[in-house]
Amino acid sequence: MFDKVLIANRGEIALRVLRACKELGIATVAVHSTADANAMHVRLADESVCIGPPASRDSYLNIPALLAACEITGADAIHPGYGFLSENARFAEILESHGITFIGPKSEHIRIMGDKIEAKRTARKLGIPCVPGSDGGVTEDEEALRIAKEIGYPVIVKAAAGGGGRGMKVARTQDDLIDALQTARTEAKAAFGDDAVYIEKFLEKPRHIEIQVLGDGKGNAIHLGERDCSLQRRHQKVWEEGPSPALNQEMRSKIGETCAQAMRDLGYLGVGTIEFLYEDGEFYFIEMNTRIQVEHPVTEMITGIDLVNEQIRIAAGATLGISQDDVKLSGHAIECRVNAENPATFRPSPGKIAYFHPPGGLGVRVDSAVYQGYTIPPYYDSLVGKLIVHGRTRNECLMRLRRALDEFVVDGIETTLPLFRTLVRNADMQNGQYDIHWLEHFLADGGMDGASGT
Amino acid sequence: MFDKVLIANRGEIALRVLRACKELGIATVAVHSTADANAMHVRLADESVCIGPPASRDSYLNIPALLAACEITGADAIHPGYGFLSENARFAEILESHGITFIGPKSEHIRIMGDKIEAKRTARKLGIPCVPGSDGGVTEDEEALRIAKEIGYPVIVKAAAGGGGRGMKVARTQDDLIDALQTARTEAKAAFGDDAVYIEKFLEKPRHIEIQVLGDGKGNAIHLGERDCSLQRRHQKVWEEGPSPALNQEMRSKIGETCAQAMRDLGYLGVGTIEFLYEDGEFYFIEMNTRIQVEHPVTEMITGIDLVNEQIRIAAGATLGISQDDVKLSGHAIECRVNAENPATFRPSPGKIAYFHPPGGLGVRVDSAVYQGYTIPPYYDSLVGKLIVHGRTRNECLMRLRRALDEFVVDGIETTLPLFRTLVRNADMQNGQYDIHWLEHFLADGGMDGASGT
Amino acid sequence: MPANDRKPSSKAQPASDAIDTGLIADLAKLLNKSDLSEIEVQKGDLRIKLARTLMAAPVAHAVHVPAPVASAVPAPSAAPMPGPGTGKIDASHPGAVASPMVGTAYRRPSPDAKAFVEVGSTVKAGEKILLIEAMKTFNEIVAPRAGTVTAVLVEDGQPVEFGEALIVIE
Amino acid sequence: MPANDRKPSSKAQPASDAIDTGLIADLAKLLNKSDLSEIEVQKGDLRIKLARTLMAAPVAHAVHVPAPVASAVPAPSAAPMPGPGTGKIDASHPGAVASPMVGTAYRRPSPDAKAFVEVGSTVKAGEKILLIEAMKTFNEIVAPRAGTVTAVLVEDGQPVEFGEALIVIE
Repeated sequence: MFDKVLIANRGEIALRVLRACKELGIATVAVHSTADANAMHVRLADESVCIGPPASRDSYLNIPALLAACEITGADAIHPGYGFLSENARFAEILESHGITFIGPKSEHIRIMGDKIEAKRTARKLGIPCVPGSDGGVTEDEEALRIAKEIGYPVIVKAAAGGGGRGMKVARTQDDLIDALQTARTEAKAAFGDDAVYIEKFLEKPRHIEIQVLGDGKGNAIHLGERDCSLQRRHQKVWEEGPSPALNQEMRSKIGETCAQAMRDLGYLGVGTIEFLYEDGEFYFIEMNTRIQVEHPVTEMITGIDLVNEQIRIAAGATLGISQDDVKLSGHAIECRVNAENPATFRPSPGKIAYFHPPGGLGVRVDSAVYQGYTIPPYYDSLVGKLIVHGRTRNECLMRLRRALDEFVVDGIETTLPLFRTLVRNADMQNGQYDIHWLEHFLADGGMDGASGT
Repeated sequence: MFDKVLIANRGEIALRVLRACKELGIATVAVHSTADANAMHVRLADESVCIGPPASRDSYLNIPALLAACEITGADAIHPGYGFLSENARFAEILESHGITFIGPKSEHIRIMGDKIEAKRTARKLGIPCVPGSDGGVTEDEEALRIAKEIGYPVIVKAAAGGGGRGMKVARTQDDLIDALQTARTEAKAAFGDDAVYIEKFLEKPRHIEIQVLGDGKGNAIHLGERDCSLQRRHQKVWEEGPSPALNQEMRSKIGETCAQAMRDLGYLGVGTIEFLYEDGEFYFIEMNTRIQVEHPVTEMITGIDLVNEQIRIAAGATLGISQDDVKLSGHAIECRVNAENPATFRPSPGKIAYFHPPGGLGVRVDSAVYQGYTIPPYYDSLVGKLIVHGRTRNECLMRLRRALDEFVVDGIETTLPLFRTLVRNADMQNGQYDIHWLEHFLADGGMDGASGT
Repeated sequence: MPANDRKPSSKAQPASDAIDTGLIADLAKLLNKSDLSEIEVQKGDLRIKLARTLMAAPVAHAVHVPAPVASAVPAPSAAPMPGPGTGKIDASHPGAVASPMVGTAYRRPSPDAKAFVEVGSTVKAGEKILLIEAMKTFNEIVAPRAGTVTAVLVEDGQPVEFGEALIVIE
Repeated sequence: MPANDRKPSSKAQPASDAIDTGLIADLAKLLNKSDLSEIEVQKGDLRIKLARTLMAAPVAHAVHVPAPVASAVPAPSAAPMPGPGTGKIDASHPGAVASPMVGTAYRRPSPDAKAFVEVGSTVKAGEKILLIEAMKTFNEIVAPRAGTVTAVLVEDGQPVEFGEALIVIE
């Protein structure tokens, strides 16, 4: 096991990692920018080192400074948290060459999954379901019609050279498709000077469902069920829950086992998340995140497994001690990302927290690095904390979430707490009937108009 | 189900009940003394009624005021919490005669278990193990020797008319016993004018182990494992944990099933706790508490069952929905009672809380009704809050407790947090090697000398 | 200040010569725990004065204490408790008669009778002014002193809390 | 207390003749620990009054932010980070040269060489004053302006943080 871990991150995830280290009896080094000198994890760490000015590129992304901090403190491993350097393959390699353990996957796996095309190719090779379509450009209408028939309508025609929505057409029938091909080719030619197009299945109201995996790099790997992160705004997850209201046990086991087997074949090491779009009973690979995720507590609450603890132990060379049969999903969990933002306009609201009172009691967990008197700096993300609630059933979880949200007090800044108080009382949310577009529509329809953040 | 529950209590248990009601969708009425107008549960309740001045006898123990509060608010049930009127059989009867449901057992069971002699007689009849001894006065040495041989040494000889330790002698051998009988008889004669004595098994280093039971009053009852509450000071529990470090699965099932069967035979309704002294593999009944207990969260954390929720549902007439096979103990939980007291002298320290920052993260639960700026009144108990920590193993639980205690900040008053920070680092506690005398000895030996409460 | 009396007289000699910081510490604790702004103690030639400026901070905190968000926990449509502080006059008013119990207030002995008192009525000490019903029992509330009724703060049949102001007699 | 030493035999009249600074210190401690704004003590011809202006609450709160309890989280026996604020001079000093990086500071080009600068040295802008090693690389730290070295705040081989004061040039 490591003697001393340097935490190359900030905010709630730095505190999360610090807690895991303390519980493993590992000494901790907090590194921080000048803006974070008063952060809670800095105060709680055994040692702290200021590594640079507020700008992330000069501090939290500053690899030489992190290495120097390891050197002067004698840390033998770095936990990168999420964001920052957590999916930087070069950083993992540099650490390796300096004899410092990167608490994360092998650098080759970070690199593969960081490249969209390579990731998809690898996923397909490993038997992970991807969006079906033509494997390359389609020139003949006949071929297009055959492919569309194979994958089923609706399909989307995209310019092979395209991007930004130009040269993209949705076709719901054969007749549509003939038109769409022509229009797309014309637009593609005009926009990119190349009329090659390809065809893919079009998903109208997909959900975002992701599978949590855990492997030891020695061929052992398991899945820990899914998280449903369909509630998004501008591709940012807002509310995550598990199990998904849309899956049954059979579907869960099937996609889970597919992912676990893929990780066994890959020899994957550490925690990872395989993200899918899901529609009409089918999964479509989006990408794989090769790090701990913001929403990992949802999985911890329903499996009872401490993911950061496992991540550290495996990085230190331990063999996976949990078999697939040991993983029992119990009850339901929901996570709300409470941000320092206006709950209607989402305008950031950094500043000093005048009063902070988190909710408590049975089934309530708060992962937050703020405290009363703390000032949220304007340089980084706006996450105030995560409220995670567990119940024996989804309904109990929703009722508990409601009472916990009503107890939560954050004064001095605006937060998105009012958004969640509204969502937990919404019939669609209560019924689990939402897709990745639901929140944007809800907000566009004035769902939060006039709400204030206090 | 009830429409509106009046919570006839204060402090953290009032908040605990309020949370359970909110999660069940039941409206709440908080009643309070003038000293508790600013209490958290008063602020969070749907309605509140001031029922009297600070003195408990005029407010929280004032039955006419509670009935009047039910009348004017239309509450159809009262939850008594613990302490106050929770084990008052007459109160339960009065409520019944007013058509208000008492959320607790049938009044006859409260009455039986509230009478020491009747409780023991009932326990014995139900097959619950009691301290073995002569069933009445012993006059012949020969009979005394026979009984002592039967129950095993050491035994204690007590004056039948006695009390306060006078006329009590411990005998470890046959020879001891002859002497002890003579001395005890002489002392008893001198002290009480009656030389009748009786003999009981003497426990030298017992643990306090209690079994949580739950019945629906219709003959269904289960047990939810045990809590070890051996860490006590002046008969007040300080640290409670479950499962007990002293029991194995076989012993747990055996005593648990004995208790569950007894509750089935009794037709017991609601939550209850059967308390035992435990030594050398044997259990000895002390008493039964016919209410929710302070340390109930320990059981909730290892079973995943919300005891207050079940208590309310059963009081409303529901049938027990959990079978004994559904009860699976998972991991380990420890509760620390954080009091507003000096951690070395235990002198109460009421007053204003200048800063309050509870710990968070995985496996950490805080049940507390205080908040920053709240003033702990001097009229009631000194409980600031309960820190309950869960881990997959006892060791993980201890490590997590350590880090949670280190995060916990309460300023402005003295608290017993430093006591727990010391205990969690103590080898005996870590090894689970403590009996009901351990803490008193630890303190007498200067274990906390010089500690301050901040 | 009785605080000084705690010193046994046999020790009075040294105590009066030295400045007893323990006593001051006790007084300071007392002051901090209380709402006082000043404590002054004088005994013989010894005089101790403690003061503090009460800041607005505690008041500000009162705003921030955990409370249900208005939109999140809808108040019951017909909250039976007006509660102290919602009316303009509360029990701290010098002429206020506070309710000695929880119950339902009645202003007249029977539905058709006229009210015991109205604003402007002159009352003698001990005169009936209200009834409070609790558990089917009517409890007489009498004037604690003679005077004129300047305000009646309860409606007929209104639920009242312990300590709630009922009537003002001045 | 020299004042007392002059009268070793006279125990009868100490407090009134001497100004008991220990007492004042105790009172000051008391005042700081409490919410008090003023303490006044009078004994015979001795009168002590302590006062302070209570600042806005947030200042007081700064003391209370979550931090590990000293006894609970033992500081590493040889904490490599002195950290800003532990020395008397920090980077806010107008003449301070702050470290531009994390690393290990060296005062001389090689173990046997003499130091680049000492207190009292006169330096030109751009003149080498220190080396900071990070990742086996020695980075030259040069004087940002001309002046006289009035303090050297780092030892040879001492780890330094970003922004930590290294040397003062005035």
